[in-house]
Amino acid sequence: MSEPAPAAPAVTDAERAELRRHGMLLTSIEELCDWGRSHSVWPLQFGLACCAIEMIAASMARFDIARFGSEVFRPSPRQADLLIVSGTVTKKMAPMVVRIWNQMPEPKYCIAMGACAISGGPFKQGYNVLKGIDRFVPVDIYVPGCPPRPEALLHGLIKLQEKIRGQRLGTPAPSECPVPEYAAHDLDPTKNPQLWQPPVLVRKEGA
Amino acid sequence: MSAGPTDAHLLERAPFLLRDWLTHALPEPLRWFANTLIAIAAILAIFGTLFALLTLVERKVLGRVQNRPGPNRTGWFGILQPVADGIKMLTKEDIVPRAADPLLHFLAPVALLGFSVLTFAVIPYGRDLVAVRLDAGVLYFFAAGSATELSIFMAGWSSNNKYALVAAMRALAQLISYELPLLLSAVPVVLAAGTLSAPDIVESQGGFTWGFVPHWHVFTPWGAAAFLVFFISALSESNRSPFDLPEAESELIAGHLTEYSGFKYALFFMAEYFGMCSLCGMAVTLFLGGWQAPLAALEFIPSYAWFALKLCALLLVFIWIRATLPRLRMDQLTRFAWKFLVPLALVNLAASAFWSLSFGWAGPMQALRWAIGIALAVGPFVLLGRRLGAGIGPRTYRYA
Amino acid sequence: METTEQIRERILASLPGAQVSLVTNPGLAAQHSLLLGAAHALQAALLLRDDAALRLDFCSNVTGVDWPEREVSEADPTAPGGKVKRVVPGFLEVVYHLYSVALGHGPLVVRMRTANRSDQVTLPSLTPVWRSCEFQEREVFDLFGVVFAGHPDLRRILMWDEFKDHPMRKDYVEPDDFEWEPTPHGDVLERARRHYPAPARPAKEPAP
Amino acid sequence: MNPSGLPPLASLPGPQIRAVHDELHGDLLELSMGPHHPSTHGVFRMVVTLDGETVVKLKPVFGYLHRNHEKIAEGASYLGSMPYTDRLDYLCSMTNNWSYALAVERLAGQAVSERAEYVRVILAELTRLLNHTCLAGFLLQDGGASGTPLMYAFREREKILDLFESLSGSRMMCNYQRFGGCRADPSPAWLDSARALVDGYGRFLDEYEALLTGNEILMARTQGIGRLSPQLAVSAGVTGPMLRAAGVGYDIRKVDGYGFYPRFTFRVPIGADGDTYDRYMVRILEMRESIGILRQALRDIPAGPILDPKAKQRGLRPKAGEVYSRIEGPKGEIGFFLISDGGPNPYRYRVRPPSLINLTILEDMCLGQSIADSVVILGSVDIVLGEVDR
Amino acid sequence: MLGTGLLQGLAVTARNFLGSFYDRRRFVTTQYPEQRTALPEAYRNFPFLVCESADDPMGTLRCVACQICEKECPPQCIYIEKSKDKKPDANGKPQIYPAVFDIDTAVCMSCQICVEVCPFDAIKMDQVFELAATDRFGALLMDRHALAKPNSYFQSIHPTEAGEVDSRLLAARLAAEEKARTAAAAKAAPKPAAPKPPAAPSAEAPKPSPPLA
Repeated sequence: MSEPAPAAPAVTDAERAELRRHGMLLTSIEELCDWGRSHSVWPLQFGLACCAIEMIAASMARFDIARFGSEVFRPSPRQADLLIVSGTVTKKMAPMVVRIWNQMPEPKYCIAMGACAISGGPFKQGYNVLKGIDRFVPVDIYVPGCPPRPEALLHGLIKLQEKIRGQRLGTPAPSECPVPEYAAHDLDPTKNPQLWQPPVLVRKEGA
Repeated sequence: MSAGPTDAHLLERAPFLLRDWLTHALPEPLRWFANTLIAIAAILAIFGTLFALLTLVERKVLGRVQNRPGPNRTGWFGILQPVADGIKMLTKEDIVPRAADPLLHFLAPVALLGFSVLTFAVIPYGRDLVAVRLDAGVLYFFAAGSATELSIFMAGWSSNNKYALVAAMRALAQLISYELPLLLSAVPVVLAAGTLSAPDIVESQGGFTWGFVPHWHVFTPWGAAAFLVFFISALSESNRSPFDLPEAESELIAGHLTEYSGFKYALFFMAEYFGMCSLCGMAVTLFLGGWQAPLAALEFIPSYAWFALKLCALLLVFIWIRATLPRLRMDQLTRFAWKFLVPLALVNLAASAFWSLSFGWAGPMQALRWAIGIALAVGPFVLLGRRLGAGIGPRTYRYA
Repeated sequence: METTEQIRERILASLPGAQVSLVTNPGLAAQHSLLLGAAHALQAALLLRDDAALRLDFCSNVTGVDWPEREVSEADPTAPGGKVKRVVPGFLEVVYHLYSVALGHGPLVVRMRTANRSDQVTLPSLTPVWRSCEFQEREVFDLFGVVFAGHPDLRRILMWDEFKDHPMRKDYVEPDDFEWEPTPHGDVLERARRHYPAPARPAKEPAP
Repeated sequence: MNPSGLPPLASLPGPQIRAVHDELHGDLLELSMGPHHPSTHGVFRMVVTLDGETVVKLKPVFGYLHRNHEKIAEGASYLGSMPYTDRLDYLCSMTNNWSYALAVERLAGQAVSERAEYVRVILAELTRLLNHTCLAGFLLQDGGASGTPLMYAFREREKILDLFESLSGSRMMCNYQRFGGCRADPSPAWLDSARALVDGYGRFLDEYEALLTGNEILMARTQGIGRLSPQLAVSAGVTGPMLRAAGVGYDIRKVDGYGFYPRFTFRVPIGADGDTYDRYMVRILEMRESIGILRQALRDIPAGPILDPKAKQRGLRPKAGEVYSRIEGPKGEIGFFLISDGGPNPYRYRVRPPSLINLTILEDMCLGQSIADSVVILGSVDIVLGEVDR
Repeated sequence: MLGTGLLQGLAVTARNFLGSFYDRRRFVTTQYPEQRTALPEAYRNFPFLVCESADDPMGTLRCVACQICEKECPPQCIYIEKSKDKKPDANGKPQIYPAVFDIDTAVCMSCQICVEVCPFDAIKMDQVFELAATDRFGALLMDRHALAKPNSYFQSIHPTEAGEVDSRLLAARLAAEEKARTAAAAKAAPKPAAPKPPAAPSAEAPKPSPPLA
């Protein structure tokens, strides 16, 4: 995802902060939009595995994700803003996850919750396990843990809100990701090369 | 539109004074037009705000019932949460599925909202505070209200989604089943008041027995039963739990809303809340004395405040019920309507007729009148309830 | 419950000619098992279920085991002290654990073996006897490749239908979906080398 | 001895004949519910064929969470598989741990200390409370309640998880049992807080039942829905509360008497109708029995070592052989089948997943019911996909 | 009568609604991030490496790169490379040290098995869980610099366990010193077969003896 360099804003952040200090509220459509979006992140009601239970726990009384305005777990992807990939994505499941992602309307965000969603986690050795959802779907926030505590998910959500607040309007995002297909031995393709470039491979030969 | 009560005190007259102040500069023929526009704008503004607040209050009350605070960090105590939701909805991508019927897909939320708003026209919000004083206001209300379910069908059909289609079917079945008890439960009130005009029905509920029991219809045996039927049917008409079958998320994802995103979805949401508000408003009008104060001593509080208070109380009960009850099944829903509510409403018609006929009974006959009235209301409830609940009940268990 | 040996006798008494042999379990649990020949397996299973003294009406667990071809060296019968190497042909095995709910005993372990691991992998399905085998036999079919004759709905259950391999077999080769792994242990390095034939650049040096 | 009171199995029941639809009724609607669906409890998928709203065919599709637990375990050490068992039925890691530890102990001939046996019983029964409470919440969620029962369930679950966390270090993935005992010794303070929790749990159950059990809507939604006959239940290998709700009093805690369960007095509730309501009620009654077991265990727990320091954990190489060992998990019989070839990792490692096998008769229970009921029936089966697909 | 069960349920929710305003048991929310529940001492999230001093974490790591944890780690998320040279540890004894010690917290399953198998008390479980990041490789793949935390930190999060570890290490050190003294004494008094002075623990074959001797 290469973002075009945002045009220099008419009022710099420093100037804005200065004005605020003097009791003057200067806002822009952009700021208002980002504010609204960041406080109304509706997750998709979509549980995959163990982490889904902690995701549910995060929406329950002890942790109460509702305080952030995010308790509206929408069952239909059309009304959701946030895809929390909460658990192991198997190869059998991966096309569905990508399809769900494609069905969500822009602007949409993705949190990879837990080790499995980030990298395949403890199950990464498995033949049917996708080694990280970021091979197919752009991920905004990674929340590590196995499973992450509900607080860790809330922390991830706060981070996401911060990220949304820093976004510029009109940033083009890849809205549709190609859906992989089932093949005889593996998914085809095994990754979305536009999203996923493996980092430089190994540190030392012959370890 | 009347000129407003002239004998009442200032607060009571405040809405009219405000209106007249706004339009007094206009020439006479335009003034009527402007007055109407102002009424429409006021209703939209007030109920729009109420909708926004209601979403927040619902989330907060649900939270409190569930031992948690609910939204509380967007603005002071989360007061700006609906604003944030609105901004987000407005700026969200609008998706129309390729296989959908784009025109109907667009029209459904618009029509739904339109019909919901129409119902606001005839509800008396205060003394002489009614947008359109229709002679057949109650009839108009039910006609406009029942059109909303057709929009749900439109939405379900045009989405070209299986879940939405099933939801559309359910919406139709629900419409047919519950329109009837809703109407039938309103008929006794019309009988008693002798008018179809909503403001006149409220007027007819003025006055007090022994100085403290208001003459609201709900305080009569038939009125209580009719109120119950009306209230349950209203829950169903506004697709609220436990009758929210068209968007039963545990089986039909989001039902007719499955393919709606962005602001169209928000429109549906808004229309649903508008429908809820207008039905509660009608319940208040028909049974709870409308804008009448519950005590003569409290009549100094302006009438519209009483209406608002009663409306909010009813809405809270709606939310409370939603927080508690699971959902009925489709066949149970229709069975409940046809085998319980409709007979109850019909018997209740007789009960109210008896009540009207026995109007002149006095002294010991008054006690008899009450006894017969209560028997006519409670008896069918118990008997029908027993038939409805046949075969289900608590069980005892044995141990190996 | 009767001993496994007694149960074997009981089956043989009712089904003369049936192939039933005893497989002893050398482990501490000593759960010995009966090896049923495919020809009479269904009748034997029915007998186990319906026999008044056994009534093994509850098939708890069905699973497959892959025994690939292996080489064993054993004492040479011709030359004392010498060893000969012999190739034991591989086979697939299905193991059933039976209990009796009615009588509260169990488990009885029943096994069936295929002739080889490639083309003769058909065994009779015991789903008609115990409904609980339905999904578990499908799973054995999916992951091990045992074909159950008489199964009402033999499809892949865990992997997708287009999948060709039987991943629980010992010789299953995982697809080369290696792209990057954070912890380049020896075998991971090996996979990396296979995946990226070009010489991998020496990567991130340890930070100072 | 006939604990079940079952009629003898005379004929061959076999799989039921699937309903055939009459073409006069018009088109059938095929609906694919899942793998992303609000009430399939994860990534389970049902391909449902509907006549109106009546289910005429239902095919479950699995494997969307097949994460190769067995294959991974066959390449891992015996100890290394223990944390993976947490992730099977991720609501009940303690009982999974126990079942696996028991299997390895039987394979390796490892004795367990007395205190550890008590701790295991305590944790298993706490897990049962947790699981059944959550199940009732999820069931009502499937029935359309807007979260409130589930919230109350999770409120209590958090209290149990606090206990688990302060003992094992993790809320869900406890990884607590070891071969020959348990990893950490519960302190007296821990036992006191467990006692306090158990004392308060009965009161919570009373409130919970006031909200749910007498509710007419719940009764109407569940009574007579999804009936399961005892014959079919036994034949289909259904275990746990589902089997007992069908009227078969088969509880492995009683039948096998593993652990120290014979030392405790408790009763096994059984249902009469085998419908969804019975499945719900049996679990509620089981919770009350669990409270009794917990009271006894917390009263009698002896002092002593929790883990034999000589018990081998790392580099365990059991003698060649095989074992199948099972316990009564909250969802049913959770068993482990291990074959050792004397090496450091099991030659064959198999989990008997109660959730998967209990689903065998899902179609039988759902046929002829409405689509809304099939969701509730699925909820009453109590599945966790981590275990169904492994 | 029809509806009594419903009314009972409504009463329960009403009680909870009202209770949430005054009863702490009916208002259980911990308002993270401002409020936090105290984590229990046993809580574990990801491993960290114990070093003796916060000033020189790399020089005082307890880890001697024996690679047991790397082998035992069930999800294989630890990667260790031994150093070619030896560095003096906290006691000045030359030891092999980990030239590379990486833990991929995006893979780690928090199972604590590395802690259990470590014979040197060098790796322990941390309690930091606020690790959400936008960058998977930059933030979640931790190297030894990010992993090293001083013993004082360990004492602050797991006081009981740290106390046990410290007393054990101290006892071992005293025993080793005692042994060294007797060995030195034995060396001073010439004998036909003098015992060899204790050698530095070889890093190839890790001994269960404590490393700080």
